[in-house]
Amino acid sequence: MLLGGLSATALAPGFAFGQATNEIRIGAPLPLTGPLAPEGRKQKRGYDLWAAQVTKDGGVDVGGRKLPVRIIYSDYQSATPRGVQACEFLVNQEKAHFLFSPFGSGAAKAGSAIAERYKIPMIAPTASSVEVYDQGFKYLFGTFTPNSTLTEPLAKLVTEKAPDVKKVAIFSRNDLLPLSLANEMRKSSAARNLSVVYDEKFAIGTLDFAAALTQMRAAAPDWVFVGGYINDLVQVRSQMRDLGMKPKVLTMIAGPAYEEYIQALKGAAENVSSAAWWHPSVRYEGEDLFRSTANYVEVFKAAYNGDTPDYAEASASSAGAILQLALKKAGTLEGPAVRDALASLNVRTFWGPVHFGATGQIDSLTPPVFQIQEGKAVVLVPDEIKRGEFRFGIA
Amino acid sequence: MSASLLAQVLANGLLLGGLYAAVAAGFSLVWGVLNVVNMLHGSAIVLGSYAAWFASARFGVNPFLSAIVVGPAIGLLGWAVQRFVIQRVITAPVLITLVLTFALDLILNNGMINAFSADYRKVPPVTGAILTFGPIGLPLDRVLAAVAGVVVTLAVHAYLNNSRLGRAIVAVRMDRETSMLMGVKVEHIYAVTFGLGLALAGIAGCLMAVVFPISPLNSSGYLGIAFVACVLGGLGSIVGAIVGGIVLGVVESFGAIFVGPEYSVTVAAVLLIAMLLLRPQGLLGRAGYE
Amino acid sequence: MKTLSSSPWIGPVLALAGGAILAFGLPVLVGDQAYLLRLATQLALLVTLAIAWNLVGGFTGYPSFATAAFFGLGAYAIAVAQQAGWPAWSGFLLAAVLSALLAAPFGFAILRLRGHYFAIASLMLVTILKEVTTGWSDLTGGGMGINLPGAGGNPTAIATVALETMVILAAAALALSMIVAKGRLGFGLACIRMNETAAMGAGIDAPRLKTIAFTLSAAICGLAGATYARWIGYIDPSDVYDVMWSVRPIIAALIGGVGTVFGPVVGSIVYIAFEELMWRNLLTFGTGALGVLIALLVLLLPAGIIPGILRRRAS
Amino acid sequence: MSEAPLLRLENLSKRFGGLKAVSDVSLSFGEGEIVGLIGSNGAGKTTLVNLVTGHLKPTAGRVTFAGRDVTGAPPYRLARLGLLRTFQVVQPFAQLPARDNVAAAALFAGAAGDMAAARRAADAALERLGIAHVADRLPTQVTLAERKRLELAKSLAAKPKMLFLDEVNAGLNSAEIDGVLDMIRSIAAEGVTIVVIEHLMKVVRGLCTRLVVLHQGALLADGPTDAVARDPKVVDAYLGKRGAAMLEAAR
Repeated sequence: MLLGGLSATALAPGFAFGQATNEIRIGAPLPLTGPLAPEGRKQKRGYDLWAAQVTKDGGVDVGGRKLPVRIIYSDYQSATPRGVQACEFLVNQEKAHFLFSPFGSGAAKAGSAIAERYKIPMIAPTASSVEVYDQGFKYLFGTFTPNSTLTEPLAKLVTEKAPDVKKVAIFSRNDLLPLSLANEMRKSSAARNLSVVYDEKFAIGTLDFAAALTQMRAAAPDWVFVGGYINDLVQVRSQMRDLGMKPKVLTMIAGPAYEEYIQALKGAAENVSSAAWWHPSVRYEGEDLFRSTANYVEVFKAAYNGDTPDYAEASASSAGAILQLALKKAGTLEGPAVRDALASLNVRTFWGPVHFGATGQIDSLTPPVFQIQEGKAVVLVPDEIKRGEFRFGIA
Repeated sequence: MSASLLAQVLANGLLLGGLYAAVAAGFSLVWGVLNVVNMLHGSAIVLGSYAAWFASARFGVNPFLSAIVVGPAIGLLGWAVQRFVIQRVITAPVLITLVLTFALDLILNNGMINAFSADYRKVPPVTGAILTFGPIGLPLDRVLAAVAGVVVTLAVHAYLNNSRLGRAIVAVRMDRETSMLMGVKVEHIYAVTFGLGLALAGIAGCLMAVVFPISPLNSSGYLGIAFVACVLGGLGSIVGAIVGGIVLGVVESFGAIFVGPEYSVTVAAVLLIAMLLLRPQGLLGRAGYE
Repeated sequence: MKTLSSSPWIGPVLALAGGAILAFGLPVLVGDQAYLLRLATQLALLVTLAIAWNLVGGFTGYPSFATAAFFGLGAYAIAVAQQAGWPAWSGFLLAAVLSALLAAPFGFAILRLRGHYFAIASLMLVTILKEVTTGWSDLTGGGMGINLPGAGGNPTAIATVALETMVILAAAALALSMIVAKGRLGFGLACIRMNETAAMGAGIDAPRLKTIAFTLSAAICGLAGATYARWIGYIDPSDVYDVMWSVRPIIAALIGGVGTVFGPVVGSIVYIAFEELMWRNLLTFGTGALGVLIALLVLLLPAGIIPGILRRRAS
Repeated sequence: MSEAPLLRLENLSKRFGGLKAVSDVSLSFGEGEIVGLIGSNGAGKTTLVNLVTGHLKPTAGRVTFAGRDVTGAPPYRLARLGLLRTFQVVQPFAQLPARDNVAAAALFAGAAGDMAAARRAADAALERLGIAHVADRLPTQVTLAERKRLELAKSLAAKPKMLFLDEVNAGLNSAEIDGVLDMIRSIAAEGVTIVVIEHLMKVVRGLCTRLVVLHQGALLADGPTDAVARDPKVVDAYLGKRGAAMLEAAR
């Protein structure tokens, strides 16, 4: 009875079995509902854009054949276990050739075990923690550099431009990425003899920050560093303004990279500094289907009523573009061959130069540091794509 | 810890409490009269917030004004939900109505995630001004929202005590059987009360939109606030919701300072359990528990 | 109650034997269908939790939402124990004992509350444990989550062991539930559910019996959490203290029939099948569809499937 | 009154907020007595019973039962000691057949060793109260008179030393009342102390050898039925002229 009920539902879509390799099937588990829904939907836009572009180009070149792409989505409802289940479902039942990982470091890490087991190359577009790549897995590749590559250039920039910044406040959401960022920030501060005068975490789902910020204000920090997601950061920023807090430097990750952040805060977003793995104002030329960052931004805007892509959307598109380059190189859909092609990839793309290190995490990217100036994100670091000078003080 | 810091934290807490009162009032009313824990309440607040955002983005109407339309509209929805859905199981055990409203919440919340694509939205500041009293700074928007929250709640309280329909609602809350004997149509009263409860949720949603970013994910947080404020103030008591909301706001604010911001919900949860065990009738109000 | 005079041990022994056959037979049968293994493990997990919930929510009539609290506690107990180098069995023991130790005093305190008040108080325990676990990062890793040692091992072996453990746990829970239902404890709990005042008047030590049921239930949930943690290999507070761990068993029990011995089993099967179906076919409305199912169920079949069938047959 | 009363109340009081529902009541009950507890509505009768049987905790005072201090003890402990009560509104286990309703009391308060023994004890109690024929029916499927007897059977199965019967005759017709009274007498004859809380003068007069009168929460009178019924204080405060006449007539 137990088995019967199960196999009836589990085997229903098993008809995919018989299909020959006349299309490229990519499994993409995404958090389309639940707390991570905003992120999941961003990713979907990035994947869809790549798939649409491939269709326009007539398919992906694999060993001289042009194959169409099919992305099979599965909503894992923002629950990591379900994300793992979705990975297994997509490989085992939907016969996906490749996987785009679930969102974030935790879920990517959990899902990568499935990819490893079935020898399915998996590209993680949103996993930055080194622990994800330290597992000794061979089939996992990530497009984000480690979190320290965000905080270090920032700390370097701030201490160089403003040697009088001495007191740092660190405030982060009690969640994987923000905690890791706060950790890196602590290290970067210690390395430069900055004193951390306030160091607190806030619970996931916190609505009001007035009390914590009041206490932070009493510690009079020169530099306030806040780690969280866009909703947290918008609220923290507006409440800082309400409380009249004006630190010399205000850094927030990872919200200001999103257009919605600037839209929501208007003037209050001015001079907020941040760092991200990519920014639409970077300028790269590439061999991928999007050819350049500028072109990518144009294509994106045309597809999504003028919206500007952010790093999360671009990373999702880049996962597709990178896979496409590897497929061309491998000339086959066989997992191990494509895996080797990915591992030895050394190309330039709209996302930036792409080369994966020994662990599978990208090591060729320099994340830009930027600041909101006159309602626009202006890149300050690295020098090659620098568009402005650091400004101090906030509104 | 300086006096000005404590004064600021107290002021923050009071303002937060005014908003919490609005969040809790409708929930408390429904619980008290229908004996239904309305799990839909949080999502109804978010729906109100989205409506306020829409009014602001599309027509440039600020949330204080749009609340006048949004409240009754969501109230009408609530009336229909009670009349045609919940009423069918109103006499069933507690677990059944709890699970039913939970299911309705899943539907509404998932629907909102799809309809509004789950992005965070923010209504632009209405005044954006900041009032300063010595070392204490109070954002005017927040003050207005908190005051509006308390005023709306008091208005409902006055309505319940002074109108014919309101007194019928109170009568049903006190003693359902006797009211039935006296010719009150309980089914009708239930639907009106649920509608009133959701109308309050809609208005609370508009007020929250003035202060907080809008997202379907806020709904469980709002529901938690309603739970705690309602138990603190005493079940079914509108004035109790104000007292409970304000106490919760103040306790949360000081909790963030003395216990740490990552434990703000724990502080509220411990407070709630302690209240249930030690003073189930609420800080004021009659004994509510069976 | 009718079969009480016949041996009360037949049912439980059959349940355990059936569980053992399923536990070791399933991997052989569907060993190459990893996804089926996974679904079967999930089903066994839900069955276990639903049976555990039924002891309190069904037999005793107290609508508890604390399942997720003990599930999460059990998961963290074994994770922390294994990180400290304890052997697996002691991790399981710790999970059960910690859950029981927390449940006994907490249950004793809040089981004085009735109806919604009890439901809310029990729900708050989930919130509290989640935040404490998140905050106590030295021990638990906080929001960063925690890895179980050995998680990187052979996935097939892990999946097989997880299924075996989970099915045996489910069978043991079922056996326990049968013993309780037919015994003095279950009789007392039934009286409490029907009329607590009269039960006390008839000499039933209601506070003690309720606390025993709550504690037993918690220990099972703790064990389920521990098994789950070893299966998944990586846990974080928002995953294991997710309120859905409290809600899904309730829905499963409601589907099958609250307060019946086999209701949670039948309900879990229906629930998992439905959830899987919705999840596959409705990309972004899976949760909402679940809401529709629950609403329809509550409106049309409020007593659940088993009592519904029994009633139809009787009339 | 025997030198070692079965139940002794000493200065028992209960306040609800500002209201004194029971104030400073001291009473003793001996073995095998049948006592009537009377008083107007709100005199504190039910509150007093609730205090003694553990459903309420006294604000002050002491309760001793069978030589033990049981002040504030929970109902299930008192039931196991043999102190039981029936409720004004009958309180059955609605989804259990009559036999199991009674068996619960036999199992948990009457010290029946197992379920089978409890069911045997239940059948005996039902038989004794003349309702053996309802053993397999649900409490909702029997008449009010049978339900009242079912309540008595539950108490009996618990092997009581003392029974408080709260308006056990309310709603019954004259013939039914007579049957119940016979049963109460036969239970008392076995040495069980019985306290009846009653409005019906016929019952009080025909059954009780002693009357206790409460007025506004305080003890107004306590003594042999005849003497108390003629006590001018009682006549003034409770019975009124008409009541006194009825009591006389019922003689």
